[in-house]
Formats: sequence, C-alpha cells, structure tokens
Amino acid sequence: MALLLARRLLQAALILLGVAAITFVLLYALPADPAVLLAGRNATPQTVANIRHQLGLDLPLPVQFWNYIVHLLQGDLGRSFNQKTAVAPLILARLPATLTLMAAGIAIEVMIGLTLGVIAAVRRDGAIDRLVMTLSFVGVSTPQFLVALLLLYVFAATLGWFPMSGYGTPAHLVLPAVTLGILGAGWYARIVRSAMIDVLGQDYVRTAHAKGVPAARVVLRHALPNALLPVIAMIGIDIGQFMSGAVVVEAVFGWPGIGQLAWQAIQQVDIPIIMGVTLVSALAIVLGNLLADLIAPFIDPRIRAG
Amino acid sequence: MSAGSLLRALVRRPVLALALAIIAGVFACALLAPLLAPYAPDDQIFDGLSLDGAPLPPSAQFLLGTDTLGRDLLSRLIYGARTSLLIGLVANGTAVMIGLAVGVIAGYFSGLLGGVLMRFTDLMTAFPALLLAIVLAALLKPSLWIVAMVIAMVNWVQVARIGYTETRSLSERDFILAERAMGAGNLRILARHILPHLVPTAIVWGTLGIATTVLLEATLSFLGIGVQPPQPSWGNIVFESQSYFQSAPWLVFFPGLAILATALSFNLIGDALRDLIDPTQRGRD
Amino acid sequence: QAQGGDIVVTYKDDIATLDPAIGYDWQNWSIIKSLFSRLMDYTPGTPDLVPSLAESFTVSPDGLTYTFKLRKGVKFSNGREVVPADVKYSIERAVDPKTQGPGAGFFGAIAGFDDFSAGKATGLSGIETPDTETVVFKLSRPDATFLHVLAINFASVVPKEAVEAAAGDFGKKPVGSGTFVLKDWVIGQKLVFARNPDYFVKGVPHIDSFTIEIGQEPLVALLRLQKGEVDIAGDGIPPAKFLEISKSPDAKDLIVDGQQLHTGYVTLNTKIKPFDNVKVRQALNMAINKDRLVRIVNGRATPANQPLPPAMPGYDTAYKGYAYDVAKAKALLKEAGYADGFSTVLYSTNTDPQPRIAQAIQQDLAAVGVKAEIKALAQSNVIAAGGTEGEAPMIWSGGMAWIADFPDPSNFYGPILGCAGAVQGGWNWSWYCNEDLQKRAVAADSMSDPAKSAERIEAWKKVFVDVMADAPWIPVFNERRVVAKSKRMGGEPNIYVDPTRVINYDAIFVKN
Amino acid sequence: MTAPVLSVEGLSVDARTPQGARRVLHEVSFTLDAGETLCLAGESGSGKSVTSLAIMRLLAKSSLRVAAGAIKLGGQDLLALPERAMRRLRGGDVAMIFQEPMTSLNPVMSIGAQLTEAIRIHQGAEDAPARARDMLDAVRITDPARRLAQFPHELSGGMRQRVMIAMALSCRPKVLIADEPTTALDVTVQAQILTLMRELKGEFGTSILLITHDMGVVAEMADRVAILQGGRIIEQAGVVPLFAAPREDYTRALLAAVPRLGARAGEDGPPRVTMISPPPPQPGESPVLFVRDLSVTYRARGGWFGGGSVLKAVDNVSFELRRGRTLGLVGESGSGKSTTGKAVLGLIPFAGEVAIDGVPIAGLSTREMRPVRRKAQMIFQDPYASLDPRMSVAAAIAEPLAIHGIGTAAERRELAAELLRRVGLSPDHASRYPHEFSGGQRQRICIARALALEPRLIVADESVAALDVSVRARVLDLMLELQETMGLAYLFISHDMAVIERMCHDVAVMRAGRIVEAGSRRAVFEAPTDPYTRELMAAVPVPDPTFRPVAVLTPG
Ligand SMILES: Nc1ncnc2c1ncn2[C@@H]1O[C@H](COP(=O)(O)OP(=O)(O)OP(=O)(O)O)[C@@H](O)[C@H]1O
Ligand SMILES: Nc1ncnc2c1ncn2[C@@H]1O[C@H](COP(=O)(O)OP(=O)(O)OP(=O)(O)O)[C@@H](O)[C@H]1O
Ligand SMILES: [Mg+2]
Ligand SMILES: [Mg+2]
Ligand code: NI
Repeated sequence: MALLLARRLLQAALILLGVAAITFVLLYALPADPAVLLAGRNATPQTVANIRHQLGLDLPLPVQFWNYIVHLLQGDLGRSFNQKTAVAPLILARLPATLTLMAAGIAIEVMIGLTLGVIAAVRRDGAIDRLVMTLSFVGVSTPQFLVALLLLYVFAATLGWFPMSGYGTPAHLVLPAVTLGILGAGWYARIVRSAMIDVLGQDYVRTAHAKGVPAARVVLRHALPNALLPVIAMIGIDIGQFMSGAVVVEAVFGWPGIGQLAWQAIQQVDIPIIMGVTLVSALAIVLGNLLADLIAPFIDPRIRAG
Repeated sequence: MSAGSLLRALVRRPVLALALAIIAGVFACALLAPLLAPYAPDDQIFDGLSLDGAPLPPSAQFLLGTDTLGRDLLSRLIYGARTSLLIGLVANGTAVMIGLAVGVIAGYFSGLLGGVLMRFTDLMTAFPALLLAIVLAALLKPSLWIVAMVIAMVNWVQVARIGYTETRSLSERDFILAERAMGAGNLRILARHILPHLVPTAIVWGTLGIATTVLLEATLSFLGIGVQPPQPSWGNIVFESQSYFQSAPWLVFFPGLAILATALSFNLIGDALRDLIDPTQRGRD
Repeated sequence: QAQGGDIVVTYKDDIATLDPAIGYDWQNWSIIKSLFSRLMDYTPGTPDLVPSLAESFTVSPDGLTYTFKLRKGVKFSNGREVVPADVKYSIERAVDPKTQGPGAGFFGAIAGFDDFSAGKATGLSGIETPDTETVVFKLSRPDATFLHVLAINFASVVPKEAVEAAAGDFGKKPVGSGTFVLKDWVIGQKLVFARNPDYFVKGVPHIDSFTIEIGQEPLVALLRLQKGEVDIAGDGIPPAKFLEISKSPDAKDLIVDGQQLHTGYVTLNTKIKPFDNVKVRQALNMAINKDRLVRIVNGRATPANQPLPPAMPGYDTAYKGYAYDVAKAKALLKEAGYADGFSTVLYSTNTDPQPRIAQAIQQDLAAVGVKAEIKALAQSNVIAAGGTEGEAPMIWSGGMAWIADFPDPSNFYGPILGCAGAVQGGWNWSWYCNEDLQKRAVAADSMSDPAKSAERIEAWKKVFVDVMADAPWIPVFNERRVVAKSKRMGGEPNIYVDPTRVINYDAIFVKN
Repeated sequence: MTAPVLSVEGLSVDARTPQGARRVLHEVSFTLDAGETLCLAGESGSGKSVTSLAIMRLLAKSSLRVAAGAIKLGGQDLLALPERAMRRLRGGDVAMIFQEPMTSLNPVMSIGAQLTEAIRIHQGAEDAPARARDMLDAVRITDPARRLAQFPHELSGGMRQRVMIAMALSCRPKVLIADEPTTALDVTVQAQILTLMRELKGEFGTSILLITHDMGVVAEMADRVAILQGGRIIEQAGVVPLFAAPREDYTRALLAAVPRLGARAGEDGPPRVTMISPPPPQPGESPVLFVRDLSVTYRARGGWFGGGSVLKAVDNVSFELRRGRTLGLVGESGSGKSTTGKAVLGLIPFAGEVAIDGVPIAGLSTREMRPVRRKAQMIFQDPYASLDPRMSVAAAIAEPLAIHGIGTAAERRELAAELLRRVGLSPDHASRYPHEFSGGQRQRICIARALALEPRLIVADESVAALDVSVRARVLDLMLELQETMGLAYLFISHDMAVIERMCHDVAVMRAGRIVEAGSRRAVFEAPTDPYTRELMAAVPVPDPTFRPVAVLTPG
C-alpha cells in the first residue's frame, strides 16, 4: 500500500511536470509580448528591453523553463507580470472560493445524480427511467453559461430569492453551485444508472434476493457499494470538468475563485498566473485521481489486498 | 443489424423520432441555408435597429427578431447551423480519429509505445480542457478551422481512453489469439479484426461527441475566442448577445434553444445507437 | 456638500496594483490618484492644474528649472512628515529600470534621465533637494507639459521606508499622503478605503469610505445598483442595459454622462499595401458611416473627424474632416488603382461592443468594395499585432483606444502618431512617421513659457489638421463616458467622469 | 407417503422477445418429497434454470413471465403470494445455491456480514454471529471465526461454494435448490462439495432440487430424476431405473454420450473410427512437437515502473509428440495447461526449448514464424470467442489461407466449402455469421479453420468443454477421424478425465506448473503412481447410480 502510494505520488509529480512543460511551451509561443504590455504606451524600446531582461524573457526557453521548475520546487509560482506580486498568494487567496464552490457543486451533483441514477436503474425501462434519462440529457446538453444566465435572471434578478453575485454567505453559493451541479448530475445519473444496472444483474444480487433480503436493502446495501466504484473513478475527470466550468460560472456570478483569475490573466497574457492556475488545476485533477485510488480500497476489499 | 431495422428501432421511441427530426431539420438548414434564410446572415439591415440602436423583437418582418447590428436573427441561426454542424462534424471526426488511433495503438502495443502514448493521454487528462482550449485558441488566431482543431485537440482524450480499454479487451479475446496462431501480422489484425470492432464505438462517440463539440464551440465563443464574426455560429450569436438576456431575451433564448435542442438530439441518438449496436448486446444466442 | 457615507463601487477585473510607479490602467488610475498626493494636481472636474503637495512653484525664464516649495506638515499615513527627499525618491523610483514602471518615459526631460535609465547613474541628477522644503527640477530640454507630468500618478510621493518594508509588494500595501487610506484588501473580493483624517485640505474627501468589490459582471453590478446595493458601477453601463436605464424614469438620478479625452479610431497601416497610398486612406475615411456607428453604441458618442477629442485644447472646431461619401470614396479608390476594391484584415478586441462596431465598419467597407476580414482577439493580442511591423493592416482601436494621461494635445501625438511610436512594440499602429510634422511637434513642446501657451496650442492644432491630410487614421467617434451611480450619490457629472481621473473619489459625496 | 414439500404443477413460462412471447417452459410438473433429492437434468437451454428461478420467483421481470401453473410449498401457492410474504419464504423455507461460486457472493461484504444477514432477516436472532460460525463449522470450513471477517476474494472457489451452502442452510429451509452447484469447480473440489451436500441433507433434513447437466453427478446424488428437453419434462423416474432402462430415446442418447472413466481400460490409444490403418511409426522421423525445460513466468502488471510479483505458471516442462498421436494434458484449474499450450505455439514468451516439426521456434520473429505457423494450429475452448463475430464463416475459414497468401479468392472460397463439408456442415452455411450457429457447429467451424493449412499439429485447449455431452461426442469423433485420415498430432488439453481417456495415446498430469506424472494413457490411468493423479481419478463422478463412492471427506 505504502509502495503503491509512493508510486502514484511519483506518477502525479511526473504528470504535473508534463503539464508544466506543455503549458510553458504553449504560453511562450503566444504572439503577445508581456514586456510590451507591461511597459505601457509611453515606453521607450529601452524600457521594454529592460523589462524583458528583468523578467528573464530574453533567456533561451529551456533556461527559462529550468528556472521556472527550480522555483516551482521551492513552492514559488513566480510573480504576476500584471499585478506585480507573487502568484502563489493570489491563487491561494482565491482557492477557498473555488474549493467551496466545487465542494457544493459536487455535493449537489452527487446527491441528485446518485439518487436519480439509482431510481432509474431500479425502475429500468419504465416511465420514471425514461424521464430521468431524458432529464439527465437535458442537463448535459444545456450550455453552462445558458444555465447560469437563466438562473441568474429568474432566481436572482426577477424573483430576488438569491443574491445576484458575490461571495460570503451560503445564499451566494446556491446559484453557482447549482449551475455547476446540474451538468455533473446529468453525467452522474447516467453513470450510476449504468453501473447499477450492471450490478443489479450480478449473481450476488440474485443471491441476496434468494436470501429474502428486502428490496430496498438489496439496492442500498448490496448493489450500491458495488456501483460506486465507477463513480469514484470519475472524481479526477469530474474535477477537470469543474475547473473548466468554474471559468464560466465564476465569471457570470462574480465568484472570486481561480477560474475568474485565470480568465483575467488570459486577457492580460499574465503568463505566470496562467501557468499557476493550470498547474493548480492539474494538481487538483491528479489529487482527485489519487483520492479515487485511495477511497476505492475502502469500498472494494479486492483492491485493498492488491 | 441492417440500417433499416436500426432506423425502425430508433423510430419506435417517440423521443428519438423527435430527436431525429430535429437533427434532420438542422442538417436541412445547414445545407439549404441560402434557400431557407429570409435575409443574408451578415446584412446589417437599416430598419433592423430601432432609432436609438436597439435590436427589434420578433415580428412579422423579422420572425425571430434582429440582433444588435440589425441583422435578422433567424437568418443568422440558419446559417449558424452550417458553422456549428461543420465544426461538430470536423472537430469531432478529427477527435474520434486521433483518439481511436492513439487508443488502439496504445492498447494493442502494450509495451513501450503503448505506455508512452497512454501516459501522454493521462497527462492530457490532467490538463484542464477548457484552459487548454483557451490557450490554444489565443495562440492560433481563431478561425473556423482552428476552432475545430482546438476542440479536436481537447476532445480526443476521452475517445482514446475508451479506444484503449476496448482494444485491450479485444486483444485478450480468443479470436485475436487465434489470428496470431494462424500467423497474421499486427497490421492485419489491427485493420481487419480490431478496427471493425471499434466502428460502433466510433459511431457512438461520433454522435455523442458532436453534442459536446457544439457546446464547447459555444463556450469558446462565449469567452470570445470562437468563430470570428460576422460568420455566424450558434455559439458566437449567443456570445455577442449574452448581455442582452434581459433587454432582448430572444437574442439569447433562440440560439440557446438551438444549441440545447441539437446537443440533446445528438446525445439521445448516440445513446440509442449505443444501446442498439453495442457489441456486447449482440450475437451469443 | 454633505460629509460622510460609505459607498460601494464594483469592478469586473482585479485591481492590478496600487503602486503609483506601476499602476497604469483606468481602474487603478483613479484610486491611486486618491491614495497619494503629488506636487501638482487638477481642480476636480477640470483640466486646470493647481499646486497640491507644492505650496507654490516658480519656473525659470528658459523653462529649464522648476522650483517647488512643499506644503508644511503633510504626513504620510504612517505618520511621518513628507520631505523633499521623498519627492526625489519617488520620481527616481518611477524612472528606475528596476521598478519596471510603465511611466518612466514621461520624465524624459529631467536632466540625467538617459544615464539613469541606461543604468549608468544611480539617480536623477536633475532633481535637487537644497533644504527641507524645496525641490528643484533641472530639465535637459524645455518641456511644456512638465507640470502635467508632475500631476500624473507616476509622480506620486511615496515613503521610502514603506516601499522597502513591503519588499516588492508595495502595490498591495500602499502608503501615501492622499485623501484615502487602504484599510483592507481581500484578494479577489474587495478593497476597503477609508478617508485620511490627516489630509492636508480640510473637508476633503467627502465620503467616509468606499469599498471596491471585484469580480462583478457589469450587468449584475447594474442590477444591484438599481436595487441600491451598489453606488457606482465602475465598468460603466454595458450596451445591453444602456437603453433600458436611460429610458427608465429615474434615469436622471442614475446616469451621469460626461465628455472624456478619448477618440475611437481605425488605424490604417501605412507600411502595408494598399494603405501606403494616401488616396486609399482618404477614400476609406469617406467610406465610414459614423452616424450609424454612433447609433450602434446607442448614441453614446459623437462622430469624430480629427484625432483630438473636442474637450482637448487644440481641437479644431473649424476643421470638417472627410465627409461620408461613398461615391467619392469609390472614385478615389479608382484613382488609386483599386476600382475593384481589395481584401484586407480588420483587427478588434473581442469584448462587446467592439466586435459589433468592427462588423459595422466591415459592412461600410464592403460598400466601397473593400473586403475586410475581422479578427476579434484578446486585447493583448491586438496590441501585439499592432506593434509588429507589417502585421495588422487595420485596427479598430475601441476598448484600447487612447485616453489621455493628461489634458494636453502633445499626449495625443508622440506615442500614437509620432515617429517614436512607429517601432516594434510601439503604439503607433499606423506606422505613420512624417518627419516634418515630427519637427513641428517637438518645437511646440519646447514652448514652455506659460505666456506662449496659446501660441503653442495653435501650433498643435495645425499639426493635427495636417496629420489628417495624410489620413493615417479614420477618426470614428468620441465616446462619452456614462457612469451609473445610485440615487443617493451627489455631484456634477464631471466628478464622475473627471477628465484627469475618471471617478474623482475626493469630490463625490452622498446626499443626505 | 407424506405429502410432497414442493410441487410444481403445469408450470409454463414465456420469454418476451422482440418477435412476441416465446414459450420456454411447457407445463412442467413434478413433486419433491421430504428428504428427497430430485435431479433436474437436461442439456443447455432446456429450461433448468428457468424452472428453479420460477420457484424462487426470481425470474427477470423484464423478460420472463409465468404464463400458467402453480407452485405449492407446503400447500401454499407461491405464485399467488404477495411479494412481501414471498420474501419471507425465500431463504427461510426455500433456499438456493447458484452455479458460479466466484460471483454469487457480494465482493464488498465480508463473509460474516453476508451470512448473518440471512439469519437476522429470518430469525432476527441476536446470536447471529455465533450461529454463522456454527454454520461454517457445519460446512467444514476451517477456522470459521477468522473466515467471518474475510472477503469472498480471499477464499478459494470450493470454500466459496461451502459458504453459499452454509448461507442457504442457515435458516434450515425445507427445500434447497441447487442450480449446477459444482459445474464451475475442479473435479476434486466437486467431489468434496457433493459429499458435503449429501451429509448435510441428512443432518438438516432438507429436500434438495439439484439441477445439473452432468449425468455423473445425477448418478451420484439423485433419488429421482426428471429429464428436461426443450422446456418439457420428457421422463421422470427413480435414478436406478432411469439409468438401467431409460424410456425415451433422448434419455438413452444422453446417457450413451456420457464418457465413462474406465471405459477404455485395458486398451491402448483412442478407438478407431475409420477404416484407415494408422501410419507406421517411422524411426528417424523427428517429433512434430518437441518441448524441453519449458518455463513460463507471468509478471503481475504493476504501474509505471515495473515491479509487481512474478508467477511461474509453467515450470520446467518437457515432452514430445509424434505424428498421428495425441498427448493429453490434464490437471486442475490454474495448473498451467493453457499456458503450456500457448507457449508451445510461441504465442507467449517462454524459456526453454520448443521445436515444431524440427524447427526451434525460440526467438523467431513474426515473419520467421510464419512457415512454422502453417504446420501448427490451435482450437480454443470457447468456439464463440475464437471466431471474429464480424466475419462470415467462409471468410473465417479462408482467413489462414489469406494470411499465408495461398490461392486466389475463388480458390479459397472453394476450399472453405470443401472444409465445411469435411467437418459435416453444409457449404450453404458459408455466408452465415458465427452467431447463427450452435455451439457444436461453431466448434466444427473452428476445426475446419484449423485444418485449412493442413497442419501437422493441433493444440486443442478444452475444445469440447463448452459443449453439451451429445454434441461433445460427435465433435470428439470428428477429431479422431481427422487424426486417422490426416495423421494429425494433437496436444489435447482438458480437465475432464473421461474425455482424456477417450482421446489420448499419452497423458501428462500437471499440477502447479509442473508435470507430476506422464506416460502412456493406459499406464497413467490404470496404474497411477502419483497420489495427485489418484485423487484426480477418484474424484470423477461415475455415471452409474448403483456405484456410489464412499467419499473420504477432506476438509476444505
Ligand atoms: N432472461 C431471459 N430472457 C429470455 N429468454 C430466456 C431468459 N433466460 C432464459 N431464457 C431462455 O429460456 C430457455 C431456458 O433457459 P435456461 O437458462 O433455463 O436453460 P438451462 O437449462 O439452465 O441451460 P444451462 O445448462 O445452459 O444453464 C433458453 O432457451 C433461454 O434462451
Ligand atoms: N495473462 C496472464 N497473466 C498473469 N497470470 C496468468 C495469465 N494467464 C494465466 N495466468 C496464471 O497462470 C497460471 C496458469 O494458468 P493457465 O491458464 O495456464 O491454467 P489452466 O491449467 O489452463 O487452468 P484452467 O483449467 O482454469 O483453464 C494461473 O495461476 C493463472 O492465474
Ligand atoms: Mg442454467
Ligand atoms: Mg485453461
Ligand atoms: Ni532565481
């Protein structure tokens, strides 16, 4: 187990390194020159050159990357070109907001998705199943920004049930979390349903029935834990989806998370911030996968042994 | 399963029939846009704006209203179907092709080559997709084809994973072993015995993926890095008008509905296809 | 005017930095103005210079020596008194290459500038502090705009010890002697500013505090403003909401509409065919229907015919520019050998309404046979394209357009129309360089004698009219700035759209 | 005689298909008396499982429906009971054991949890854990206290089936239904489980409805037998009379087809099925297959950086095989039979020496292997899985020819038709697809394919295991015929001793990757020297009810 963990950690580190390398190459191929942007409109070429030198932008790319990695290993994500301050605190300050949003969104999607998925599987091919599956497709087919705008318009602007924008109270959290949750709930409902259908057809479920176990208990105690495995394996992918969704949702609801930060940084070609956010997202995804690997043994003793 | 019985099976479910009708409609719009559209899509009609520059709500003259430049929304949506479908087909086709190629090669040659490919796929999975799309789109000055390629670059990963798993399980099947026992080379096994089995997967992902693609194009446009104006795509129509969702709701509602309906229809059809041609459901009896 | 009140201001984007030597966007511009004080400042709502931290000043007859007497007893918010050395330190800091400040260039006239910025000296030899209340500036050439330069943000006075204590993070921990003090900064969420009780002018500012909330979509901000949750929507009124608000019954209370020192224009790259041909440039100037463009921005602008905005000294009211005339434009194109038009590319930023305006321009160009492909890119990419030789044939400047740093016509020439700006990474996106005009511009800027002020303005007026003869730009319109404020906010429009600082936090007040 | 505990009267079941209802059970009637074991026997698809599931009312609701009939348990009609009441009966009065012990236990619940659950539900007992332990004791599982905390994957197949039995008997049901309880197990384990069931029946006084397709098991276990064919009970009788004098032709055919261990005692080699005389052994001829010190190690897959454990699946195996002869490879599951088969054809990496028709194959590239491949073919266990479902039969048979570039397309088609005829199928079938054939027909197609290149050696890995007994006999005869006419050499892999006895000239017994005993079939079967071989032979059920072994119980 410990060995497995160590190996997975090493893998995670290598993946992060790869992500860093790709982002780095991509970003430095950008047409916009951050030094020009920083120097402003009245700058002399001399100033631009000075700035470029100080940012290390005049060094060969591999050297820049090496420096970047060395600093990264010391927990230093560099300094924002635009905000002239260290990137790490900027991201850290915004991370709680994104994590809160993500936690709430995941809670919503899992709650809705799990419940609907289980119900649909149990009532397979019935009217309820059709309804749930169609709804789940509507969920995954609706553009997130449309959901966001719609919720904003109806529940905040018109009905005034929730604040339109901002951060702090649970009421602020509802609309953005629901926006994020709806998409995921659709996916989860489908995954849970197909996993459940699979499990419900297994021999051990029949065994449980043959023992006279009440139907509800068969579903919840015997089938569900087995169906959770594929759901848990989704965590990593799910976090990736969230990170992407966050860019849109945080923008609409003025949620002070790293999605918003990333979007601003992209507009301003603030490379260190883009790199930082990408890395943090990748880290989240990798950690999510790691988490999935760590949770799985608790649910499935077969993996525990391995 | 013949195409005819497939079609019959699809049509038996009313929701699916509706989905098929919608897709057919969208394709018709795309193909016959010049015939169907009442106006040119980028004609900024002088009467299309109110005197103080506001877009016009739906009326007899402009069935779905006009946009903020006085263009006919219906015409733009009809032409937009072209762009969105084109991106859907091209981007997704490319994604499926790349994904299958990577997945199949990695799954079949499970040694170093496969390992490297799968690690690369892992890496791409860890990459926040939208961020990657945004950076790529910013990097390569957006055009329809670039947007399609960017989406393909982002979407192939999932297909690769599926292709990988399927190839792995196929490679363990006895008939592949039998082929090898007969002396068949890798190329022959790949081309004649693995790829044909992945056709259903490719079809299913081909349809399911179009939905994702249309959505992603819309999202890229929403973030302002999609198809370039004045060429209409559903995504950039919504994008151009998103802030008007209160003052001119039709500008957001109709294209939004088009995206939703199309994505939903493709999803439903892809899902039904999966049920119908899933190889695990076939044969045996 | 009432005193007191806590108000809320919203912005979409983060406040980048509050370091006066670095901050250079229209968001932090007005905040920095209020956090710090400078030797010179403007009467609120006007382009009129007045001494501020300086009690008085004198200019030598040759225009090369400026002597300032500091106000006594002015304190930084850390409690220390402001001394002449702080002024010298602050300006040297703004010029110091290590600071990476974008404003260094403004101080180019101060003696020793070249040595310092090239790293050959450790300070500006042209700034002297002979005693505890005097600062003397020695210039290497006469500079008629020098007093304006001392009023821009980069000349803000900062305490050295606070800069050093912040260890590179002064932008997040600013200490100044302005009207307000930064009380709290929750990254990504809000900044709270409280009045500086020790500010050297009694009764200024009027409000007790203002809170800037970040990450607010302009649209949402506006909805909140209508509900009274927000007092000033910092990003203005998005086009989508403009008509609704301006037609609503309380529009009068919610909207302030003011002139700003701004022109929206299309650059025609004189180094790219066929824009190297002046006839083509003139033809395109006639091809654009500016009235329709104004309508697209819901009438929030007035058509422009020259680079300078009407509120800027030097604006030529007599000049009529190129009138909209499709036939004449076509004729000119034919003369230039483009009877069948040509294809080109029009760049624009990708935030509403800029792509729309670009499309409207595109349609007008199509009417004279010019097929322009639009590239709507992130602002930074457009700027990069503009500053690369031979890259962008046409750029619609909306969203990045020139807003004057200070109200003087010279500010509209050098970087954007002068030869100095026509370089790699420069802002002269027309790559236009007329040596003759360049000489006249330098000459005009050397007339630093206040008595010659009128003559100097006349000289500038002619320069801009002559620029238009070469037609490197299509001036499109002068946008008015429309600010949305809550009903309780009082004050004239010109303190919400102050020509030198956008929102003048020192002057706004809450009605009782 | 007392009233029957369970009686099934006129039970008909319909399957829902896209083409409408299809009857799969036709008025099945039988009774089960107290303390009796009734065997329901019949070939695959005859309706055995459907009958048992109908009794438990566990038919898949979406596809199967009881059309008519009554099922009475102690006078109560189960079909009329509300679901709630039925649930109380399930596991309480009627209990069931399923075929697959590997998948019938919930992998994420501990043995204890699954056992006590049944006890709690039906008896609400506080002492459930103690009773669970007693039950494990009763089914002869060692160290029951520890087992309760273990999970299914930590137990062997035999132990799992014991747990299933414990679970089924924990509430002392009146009726125990066992659907093929030992089919998935090795013969030695099967013998233990059957013995256990017999003993427990006495101990718990349960009536057993035993479902099986193995007439050996029937003979060993049944008091009475009901023969099912195509959803109908065609014959019902006491076990002794049925075996002695079957009334129906079908029953007779079924019994005749069962290979009996010892049937060929005293004879060398397989029976002759053609007039052709075996080719005389040529002294100088090199063996078709020569294997020396063959070892295969598997490496459990572990992440990026290798690692993982190493398993020696085949360990220093040596043998040789000559023209026209058959070498049988027997042994329990996991002993390395299939691995050996694959290794000798160079399908997996191996260490040691292998020569096919005199050509050493170690280290040959795919290209260099090609000529060798023409001489050696393989037939797999599952005839369905070894045919590409997307290839027509003709294409499948012509595939090896196409691979080796032999003949034109037309010639290949012709040859395929010829081969089909040869294995007893009509050439008209050529354009059909594998799923349109029965299991036996598919296996013939596989054989035809293997013959296409006129090989000298065929490795047959459990080639008849998946087939019903009657079909199996026909396929085996076909293989013998081909051997005699073509001089083929077979490496015949099977765990079924009776089949091995019928087919082979020589036998090698494998255990844990090693050959523990080898020699002529006659020597090994009639005078086994290795204790494991002896155990293997003793465990084979004898299809003769008058000869019931007195099993020596070996605790699991
Ligand atoms: N769920 C089902 N839906 C439709 N048909 C079914 C279903 N289950 C079984 N059948 C059909 O009912 C018939 C009897 O099947 P059953 O499973 O009872 O056979 P069996 O005698 O148990 O065979 P085996 O020895 O292979 O287990 C077969 O023709 C089978 O195809
Ligand atoms: N691909 C593989 N990777 C790792 N281990 C394997 C692999 N294939 C087989 N094994 C292991 O090798 C051993 C021998 O397996 P093999 O399949 O040869 O047994 P067998 O005698 O054919 O058994 P059965 O009668 O069940 O078919 C077993 O322990 C098995 O688990
Ligand atoms: Mg069965
Ligand atoms: Mg095997
Ligand atoms: Ni360093």
